[in-house]
Amino acid sequence: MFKRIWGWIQRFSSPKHFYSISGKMIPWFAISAIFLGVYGLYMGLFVAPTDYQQGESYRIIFIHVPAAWMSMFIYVVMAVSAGIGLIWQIKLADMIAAASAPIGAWFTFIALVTGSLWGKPMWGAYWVWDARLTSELILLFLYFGYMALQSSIEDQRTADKASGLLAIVGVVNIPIIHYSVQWWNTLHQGATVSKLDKPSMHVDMLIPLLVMAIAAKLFYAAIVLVRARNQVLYRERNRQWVRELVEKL
Amino acid sequence: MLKAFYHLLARDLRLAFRSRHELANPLIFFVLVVSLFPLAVTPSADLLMVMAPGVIWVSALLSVLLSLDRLFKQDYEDGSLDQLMLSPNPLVILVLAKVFAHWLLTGLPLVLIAPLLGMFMYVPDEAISTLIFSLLLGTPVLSLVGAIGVSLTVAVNRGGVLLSLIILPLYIPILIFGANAVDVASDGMSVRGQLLFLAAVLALAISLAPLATAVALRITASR
Amino acid sequence: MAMNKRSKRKLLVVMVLLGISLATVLALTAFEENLMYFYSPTEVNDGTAPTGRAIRVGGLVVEGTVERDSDSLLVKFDLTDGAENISIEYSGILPDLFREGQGIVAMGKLNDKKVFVADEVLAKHDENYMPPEVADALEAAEKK
Amino acid sequence: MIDTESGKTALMLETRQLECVRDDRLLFTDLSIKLAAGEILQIEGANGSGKTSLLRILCGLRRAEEGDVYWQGEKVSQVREDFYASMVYIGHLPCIKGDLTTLENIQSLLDTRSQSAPIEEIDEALAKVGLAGFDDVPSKALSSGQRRRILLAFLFLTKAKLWIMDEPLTALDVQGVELVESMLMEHRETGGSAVFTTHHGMQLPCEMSSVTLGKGQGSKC
Repeated sequence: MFKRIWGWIQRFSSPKHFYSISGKMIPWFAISAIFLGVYGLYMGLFVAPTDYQQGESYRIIFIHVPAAWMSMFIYVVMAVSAGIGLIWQIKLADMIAAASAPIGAWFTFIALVTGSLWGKPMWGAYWVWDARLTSELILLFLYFGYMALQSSIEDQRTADKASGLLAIVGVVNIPIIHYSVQWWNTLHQGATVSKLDKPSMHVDMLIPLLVMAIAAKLFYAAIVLVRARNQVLYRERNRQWVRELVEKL
Repeated sequence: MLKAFYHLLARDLRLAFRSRHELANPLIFFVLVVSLFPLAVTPSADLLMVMAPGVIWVSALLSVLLSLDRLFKQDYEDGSLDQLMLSPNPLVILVLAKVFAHWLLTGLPLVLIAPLLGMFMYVPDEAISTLIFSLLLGTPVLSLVGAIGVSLTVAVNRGGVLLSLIILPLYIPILIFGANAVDVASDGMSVRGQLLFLAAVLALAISLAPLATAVALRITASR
Repeated sequence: MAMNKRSKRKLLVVMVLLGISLATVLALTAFEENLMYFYSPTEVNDGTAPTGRAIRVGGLVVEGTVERDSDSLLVKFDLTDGAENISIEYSGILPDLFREGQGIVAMGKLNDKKVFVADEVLAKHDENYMPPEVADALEAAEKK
Repeated sequence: MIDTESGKTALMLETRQLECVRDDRLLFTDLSIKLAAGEILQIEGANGSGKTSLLRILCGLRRAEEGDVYWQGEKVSQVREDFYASMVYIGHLPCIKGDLTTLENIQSLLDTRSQSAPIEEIDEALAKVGLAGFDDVPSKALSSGQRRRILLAFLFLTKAKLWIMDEPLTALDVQGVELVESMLMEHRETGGSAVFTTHHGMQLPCEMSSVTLGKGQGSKC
């Protein structure tokens, strides 16, 4: 039984099989991401009611919050697949991890930029050492560290394993960092009561937010598959099946 | 196992004392950086007192970071690291020995000289003991976590900047709690919480960082 | 070499687990400490709370003590934990949920006259949903 | 497979379908080697054909892309501790600390293996490799050939059954080469086995198996 599952996993994770399967999946993810994204943005920017305190400027949360969620989600995905790659020697997992990092970094960057744009009307300054913004900034540094290590080791397998270990160490550290920053922040200026801390959010605002969050996840799925496919082609460029594929073009 | 720990520790200490001039470098760096601040900002006691915990802690952090190279670089370059990995003893124990030696040679001197720098920066007398304790609990973590980073980057040419890039974000909790403990102690308040937290991180780092370092070394050796 | 490979590995695993549990115990003890510098009015009056340092106090707003300055945003009110009262001064816009009898947490500093000068006031929904720190403070005061 | 009676034909090291890839390049695949007690194996091949990688895989420093290495019939990863106690690897790096004396270098190398040797024995070994009287000289004062000789003394003192050596003749003079050859012969006589690489072409007055790596294929001659 176990052997059969293991065999199945290995077959699915073989680069060739992944290449053909993912090629069929990408359009679905991409189309639904675009559809949901447009719908969510329209609902969020034009239909959702104006906030009673922050007026129109709160609408940035429809981008900021999904981006912030994604930044953490992708880091965890990265660490988990790096762990799978490290323990079970599945190359595909390493490729997914490597393909995820820049996407995660971009989401983190977007969360930071929109967060500080939101900060201007809310706090009167673009940058405030708010606990969330600070955590995001450190998360961005963690992504940079991963990518720097990945690109500075020549041998691809070694690079995957080394940066994978770093991602895992980072994931152990994230709760500690998060707690430290939060605690440091409450000590210095008091927790900022942001809209989302309250359990209730008006349903007309909540739905577009959730739609945007799902759209972001689908977008990530599409992009990570595209990037991982590129990795597969590049890394397997000396294999027979890739050569045949190229000749067909 | 204990024997292997002791032998490696003794070897590293002996090696360090054979090249004593290098031994003092991190310490001098630490003192130098701290004394740059009064020159750069202003030597007014009020301002320095506010900045002192942060300045001393950041300098300690950078000083440890610069000395991390010493941990595995030489052993990597002359092949001794391969021999360590082919030892019948658990690599984790050997890593612990090397990290402990590193701390004795860099962290401990920083702890010992810190009171002097505290005086330079007008840290109130009642906070000096907190400064020592926080460094005593925090600097071993810097060595332990740093070891992971060095073992990942030891094979990379010019890995110095890369090392800081991957290690500094992981140092942030220690910096926050260490500096804050000194800050709070200057106001004459209890810092039990901060010190306990630093001790917790130390316990966690001692248990997990050598494991991660051992894995990292195996990855690096697989060249 | 007295130990074989398996017992060595077991010993290492046990040590790691011990280390992690020690870390957990230490961290939990640390959280019990007053890391947030949160004090109750009783602690303010008996001198446990320091002056001139950013701290937090929590309790209920005493009925009928809220005075609003007519030409500025200055508000004065008393805070109680059921046993002792302290006075609080705050200059700024109070949260919508701020009412008399309401549970609040205030950030700020104690001045020399034992008046708490708040930089920020956070209100909680009602007494039944107090933040745990307020509830603990109230409970501790009742026991005295 | 394992003939325990004579000991001489007992299988020591074995690889099954080994494959090695470095920097996206396939160095060798389907490489199966068998090494019995008292057997000496020479790995041949051009620069970059994967000789060093193969040795590092054999001693467990590097992971093979495919296949496994077996020590006395069991996977090395299962019996790591036994394997490391009976194997010694000498890479092309010196492993010598310039700040330590010859004696200290040997002792710290032995310590790493959880071994120790009485001073007389170490002196004897040093005499054997032509370093008598150098025991308290800091190694940085020695020539690179002399440093290689420290390693040879260490090799001798480990009493390991299996020697894995990467270019053992590097930096050695004619006498040094002869020394290595005589050490190998002696080692073989006592039932030890060895794997080594060299492009100097060593001539041992005994049977020697060899494996040639190259063109992406390893083939046993």
